[in-house]
Amino acid sequence: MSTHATTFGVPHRKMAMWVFIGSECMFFGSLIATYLSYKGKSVVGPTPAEILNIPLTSVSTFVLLMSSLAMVLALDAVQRDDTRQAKIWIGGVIVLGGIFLAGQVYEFSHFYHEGLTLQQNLFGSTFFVLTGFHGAHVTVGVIWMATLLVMAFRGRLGPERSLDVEVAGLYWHFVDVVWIVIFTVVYLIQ
Amino acid sequence: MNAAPTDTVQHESIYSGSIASWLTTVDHKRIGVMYGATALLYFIVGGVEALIIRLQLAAPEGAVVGADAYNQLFTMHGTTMVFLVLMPLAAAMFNFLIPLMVGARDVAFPRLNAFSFWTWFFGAILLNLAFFVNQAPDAGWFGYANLTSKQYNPGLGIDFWVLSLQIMGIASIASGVNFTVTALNMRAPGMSLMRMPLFVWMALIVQILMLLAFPAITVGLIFLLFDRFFDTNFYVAAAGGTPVLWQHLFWIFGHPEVYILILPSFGIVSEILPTFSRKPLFGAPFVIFSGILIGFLGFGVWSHHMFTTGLGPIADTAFSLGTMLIAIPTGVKIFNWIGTLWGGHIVMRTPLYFAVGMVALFIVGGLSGIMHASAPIDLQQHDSYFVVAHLHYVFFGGTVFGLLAGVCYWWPKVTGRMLGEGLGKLSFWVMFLGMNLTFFPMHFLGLDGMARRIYTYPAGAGWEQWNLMATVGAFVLTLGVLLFYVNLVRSLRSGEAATPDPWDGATLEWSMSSPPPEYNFAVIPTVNSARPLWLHKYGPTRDISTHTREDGTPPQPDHPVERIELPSPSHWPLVAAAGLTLAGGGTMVGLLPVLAGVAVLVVAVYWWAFQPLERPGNPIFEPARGTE
Amino acid sequence: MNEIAEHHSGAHASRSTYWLVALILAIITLLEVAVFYIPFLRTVIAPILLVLSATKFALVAMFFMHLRYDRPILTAILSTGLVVAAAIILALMLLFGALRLMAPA
Amino acid sequence: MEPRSPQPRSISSGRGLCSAVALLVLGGSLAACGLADVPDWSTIQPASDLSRSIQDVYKTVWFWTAGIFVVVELLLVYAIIRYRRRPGDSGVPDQVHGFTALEIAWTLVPAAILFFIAIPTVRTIFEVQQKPPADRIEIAVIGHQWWWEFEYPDLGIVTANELHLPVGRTANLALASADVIHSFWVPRLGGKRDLNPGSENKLWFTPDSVGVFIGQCAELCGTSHANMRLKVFVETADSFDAWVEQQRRPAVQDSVGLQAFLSSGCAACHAIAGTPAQAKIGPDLTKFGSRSTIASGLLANEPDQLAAWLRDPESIKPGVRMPNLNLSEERIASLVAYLRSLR
Ligand code: HEA
Ligand code: HEA
Ligand code: HEC
Ligand code: CUA
Ligand SMILES: [Cu+2]
Repeated sequence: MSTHATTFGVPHRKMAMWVFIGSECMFFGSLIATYLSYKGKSVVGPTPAEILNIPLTSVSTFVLLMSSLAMVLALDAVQRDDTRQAKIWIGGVIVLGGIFLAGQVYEFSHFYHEGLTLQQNLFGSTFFVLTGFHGAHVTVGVIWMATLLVMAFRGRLGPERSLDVEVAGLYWHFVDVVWIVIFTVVYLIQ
Repeated sequence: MNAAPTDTVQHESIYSGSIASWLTTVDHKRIGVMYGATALLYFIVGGVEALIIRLQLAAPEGAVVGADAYNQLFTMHGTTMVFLVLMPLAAAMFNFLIPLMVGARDVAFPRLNAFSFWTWFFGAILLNLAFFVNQAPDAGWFGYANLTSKQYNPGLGIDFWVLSLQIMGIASIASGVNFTVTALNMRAPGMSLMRMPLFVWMALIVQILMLLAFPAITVGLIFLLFDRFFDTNFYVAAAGGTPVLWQHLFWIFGHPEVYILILPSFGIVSEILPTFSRKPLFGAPFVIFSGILIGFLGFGVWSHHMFTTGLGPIADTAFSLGTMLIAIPTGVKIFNWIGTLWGGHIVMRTPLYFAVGMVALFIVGGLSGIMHASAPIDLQQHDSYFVVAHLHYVFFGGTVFGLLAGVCYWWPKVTGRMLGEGLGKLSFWVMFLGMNLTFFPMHFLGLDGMARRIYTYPAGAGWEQWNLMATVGAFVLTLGVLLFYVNLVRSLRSGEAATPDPWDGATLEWSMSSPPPEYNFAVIPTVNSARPLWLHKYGPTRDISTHTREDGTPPQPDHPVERIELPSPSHWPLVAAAGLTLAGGGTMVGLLPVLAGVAVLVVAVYWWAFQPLERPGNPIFEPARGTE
Repeated sequence: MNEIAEHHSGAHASRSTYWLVALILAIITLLEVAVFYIPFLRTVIAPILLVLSATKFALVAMFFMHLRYDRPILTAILSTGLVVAAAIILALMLLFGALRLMAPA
Repeated sequence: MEPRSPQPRSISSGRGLCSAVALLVLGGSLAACGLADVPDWSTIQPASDLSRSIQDVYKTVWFWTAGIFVVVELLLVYAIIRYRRRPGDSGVPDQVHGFTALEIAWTLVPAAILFFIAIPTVRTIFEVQQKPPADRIEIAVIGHQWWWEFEYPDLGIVTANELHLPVGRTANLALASADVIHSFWVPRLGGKRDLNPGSENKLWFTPDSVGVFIGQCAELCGTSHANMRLKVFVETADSFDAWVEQQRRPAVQDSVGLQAFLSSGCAACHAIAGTPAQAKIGPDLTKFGSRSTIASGLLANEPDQLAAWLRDPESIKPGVRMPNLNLSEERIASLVAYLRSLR
């Protein structure tokens, strides 16, 4: 229906994604609020300062930022009907998103071996649930991108489909933006 | 009413068709009807639960049910009434009316709409399944941690509660997105925001509140699930956490939720009073902005449910004052409604009775709310029957009366039949009497120190007569509800046929046949007034001498004037909802059903995503051929 | 707002802008990490980092998510969510941090 | 902040207030029969400075809201009756759209009223949560599913379900929970305050009349939440001192009874000072014989009722954490005798 006339001149699906993002702000907001409210209240270690790996996370933060660049370039390519470039950049998003996720898997298992589990203390509970739900969002994003990539290879991702890519992109950027916040309040401000 | 078309075209009923056509429908009107019908059924369920509660409390040392059963009853009663009756009944009206009122052929995402309905529907069933394994949730409708922890509540009851709320929450978010976009982005040409009907305005605010409030409870429920399933520490005091966190997360949701429940009624009343007073809503922009303000302030007052928690004087002060502020915009609404009636020529029909009853009763609940808002007073009133009185005045007196007013008002539009006037008014008076008889004595019970959620009380505390009165009242109230239902059934069987515009309405839904054709609008109207139909019927000043008929939105032609293509039915929303519920509910059983549910969900979502909205064989309406 | 606009894929930034924004984002990230490691900034680290990350947030939203070039309604929608979420975070932190400070004596 | 006045004030105001509400809506006769006899639990017959402060605010707010109620409902009813369409009238009324001056008025007037409600509210919030006066007794209250533990740390007394307080002296309660959230509420002595696991809450008040006051746990805490009651005995200084004296005197131990107690498994949960029984799961029974009720107010402390309790606690208090130990009748008899001798 989004090809029909709309009141604000914004396609329904795009507006819907923005509305959904508005709602997601509260979802992550509640998670972050809990993390911060419980900060320093664990009765046993490990504490964030003991365990968080800033260099590693800085790299994955950088990777996720660059995936956002790949995302806009992919959209740009689709709008210009440049399928080759579209494939490259969508592929890029998937690869970068994958690296981020791999970093998270590494981080989680490392923490696990250091004795920080979901059950260990409040820090573990709040940290894993917050970053875990973010990771789940990234995973959904990667699957979504993979779907777009398959469509691209089947030649079904022309400019007429650019809205599909744009909406997926909004989602992807939002997930990136959430990480910007998490990186700051969880990792850097200890 | 001279301009209203008198001949009703008999379309093939939009409701006829096989069961399969209902399961796969994406028509917002049919989905609305399904929401409404299910909600009215659950009203009986929640009502019967209440009646058992009242029987148990009729006399001291009641022996109708035991302690555990009683705790289950009020928990299910509260949860049912809030999530299975009031929210879906409002959703029914959003579904049916928003597209009609803004001049659209459907909602923005018809299949997502079906998905919302089925997700809610299955979530509601999941909740009630708990009765069948004899482990209904029993920690109250706001399920305070840590009574809900595995340690203190090892059974499945809380799991049913958490999972079904989580699932219904997804439905609410999905429909919140859908209707926000519909109301914002699908308005007919010329319908600026300030020309948007009041009901749609309040509905829009409700959607935004849902979108912002539900995530908080979602997160709270996730923590609870993790605590129960994975032994995390979110609400565990021994680990440094606190159960008070749940109270915050719940009420950050819970307080906006009560405005989610009242604003639809505010919208309905704001439509009905002008129609029956035959003059525009007094101070419409103020009514709109006060609605926005109520919604916005509603996010800043949650801790007024926690004055006894021990947050300290500064927090108590902030939340007391914030709560009191809400009286101002609410008062603005009440006064504008009275202003609307003032100087009108009030037509005394059933919808007006319910609407005025809503205003009268809501004031009582609002004022007792103001008493709660004063933290010191609330130290006495909290968790006493005074609160039970408050909440039923705003829920029953406010929300239910408002929604029933809406049911009476739009019933002819939905069904094509009129309700019985005599029976309607009788049911109103019986309900009005029963309602006050049931809930007013609860104020005294609260003042006399009766705590809520107690299944038994000793003789000699001076509570006997008030409790007995409340129980008698509950049966009077039931009689009233029963009469209301009888009226509905009689109307369906043998009601007088409704004209397109039985009440001389002002908004677009009255411009088309009753019930509306599948495609709603034969021509998408152009709107240049907040009251397009009145403008058309009576001219801008409504002064018969200067009557200029041709302005405004004329009634819809009987047949499409252009080719209208509607979305095809699809069973994927239903399948996706089933998969989601299986995956969620399955967590109580084991990994296998969860994986199966996820698989079904994923398959359904992909089919759905790649299935075009309009496929060969979809409903198509051609000009000048009609639909017979 | 009353006029019906056709699907508006709109003008948006050129590719060079995207690269430039990405570069700025990378530099800010670098700065953030640097701030983290510079000892004498310890006391003011929180406000600095918050400003930096807000800048990043805004850049992504404005350029990558095209808010700068799109209809204001979309910015309004995002802002509503952000403002309420930020207020809730702040309030909860106050309530929890204050649980000890403001508790009745 | 002014100190709260300890003088008792007229009780009739509360009754009058409540009758007035009733009069308004239900008529005088109902009110009369409803309020005839509610001495023990009433929130509006204050017996402490705390409940008086609360009631003062309540009175203010009540009068404002009652006034608003009357005015607004009258306007509404008047409009409905006055402006209903008369038979044969098919005209249309003036199409009035609004009137900004009115809008401003009915924004400002409620705001002004709220101001008058807010002032006493805020004052009282701070007043009732300020530091308690120095002359006070400290009491630790611990909520259990479903009974109350009271400890007087300075006096070395531990008891259950029945609290003794001297009149005119401030009782400073430290509230904590052993399991789930409970809420301490003795309506005539003041508002409620939750007992949260993991953090301590405070509540203080100064009883100003001698009497027995009944309370009830006010937060849903599981199966027998309804059965979690308590009693407060506010006594003259002399009789309170006598009670303290009596509590601190060790009970004479009847060794046969003690043996029955120890061998029945009771010591797994209960403590009796001066004996090997030292468990803290159930109520401290050291001075059980001096209590007037059993199991947080459900039974009178009489031999037959105590026997019934020991025979099957679950039948008396659903969900109770004390098991049915399948005691023989002789065993019960000797336990009853022994427990009642603990005074
Ligand atoms: C439809 C739902 C609904 C609505 C609209 C409201 C509206 C209000 N509520 Fe209510 N509330 C509930 C549903 C609702 N509530 C429920 C379900 C609970 C219990 C939950 C539970 O514990 O189970 C509850 C509990 C509750 C509490 C906690 C009590 C406790 O547990 O201790 C408080 C405390 O402040 C409160 C306050 C208010 C206030 C101030 C309003 C205001 O919005 C009311 C404003 C309206 C008016 C004031 C009347 C009209 C105004 C005028 C005529 C103008 C002039 C008026 C003045 C100047 C005062 N409510
Ligand atoms: C929308 C909200 C809503 C509605 C409409 C109602 C309606 C009613 N409620 Fe309830 N109630 C709540 C929301 C609501 N309630 C909530 C949120 C709680 C708090 C729960 C908690 O503490 O967790 C609560 C708690 C609550 C209590 C307190 C329990 C306690 O604390 O111990 C009581 C006690 O009397 C009660 C009574 C009633 C009664 C008599 C009705 C009546 O209005 C019901 C009227 C009857 C019907 C609608 C039935 C109609 C039936 C038929 C037509 C069929 C007839 C058939 C047969 C008789 C077989 N409710
Ligand atoms: C498993 C633990 C347990 C055992 C064993 C146990 N009790 Fe109890 N008892 C409790 C608890 C818990 C309560 C509080 C019940 C309540 O009021 O909810 C209680 C209450 C009582 C009371 C009432 C106390 C009061 O002040 O109201 C008496 C008397 C009592 N127990 C006696 C006994 C005797 C005698 C035995 C042994 C034959 C016994 N109990 C064995 C746990 C136990
Ligand atoms: Cu303890 Cu309720
Ligand atoms: Cu509230």
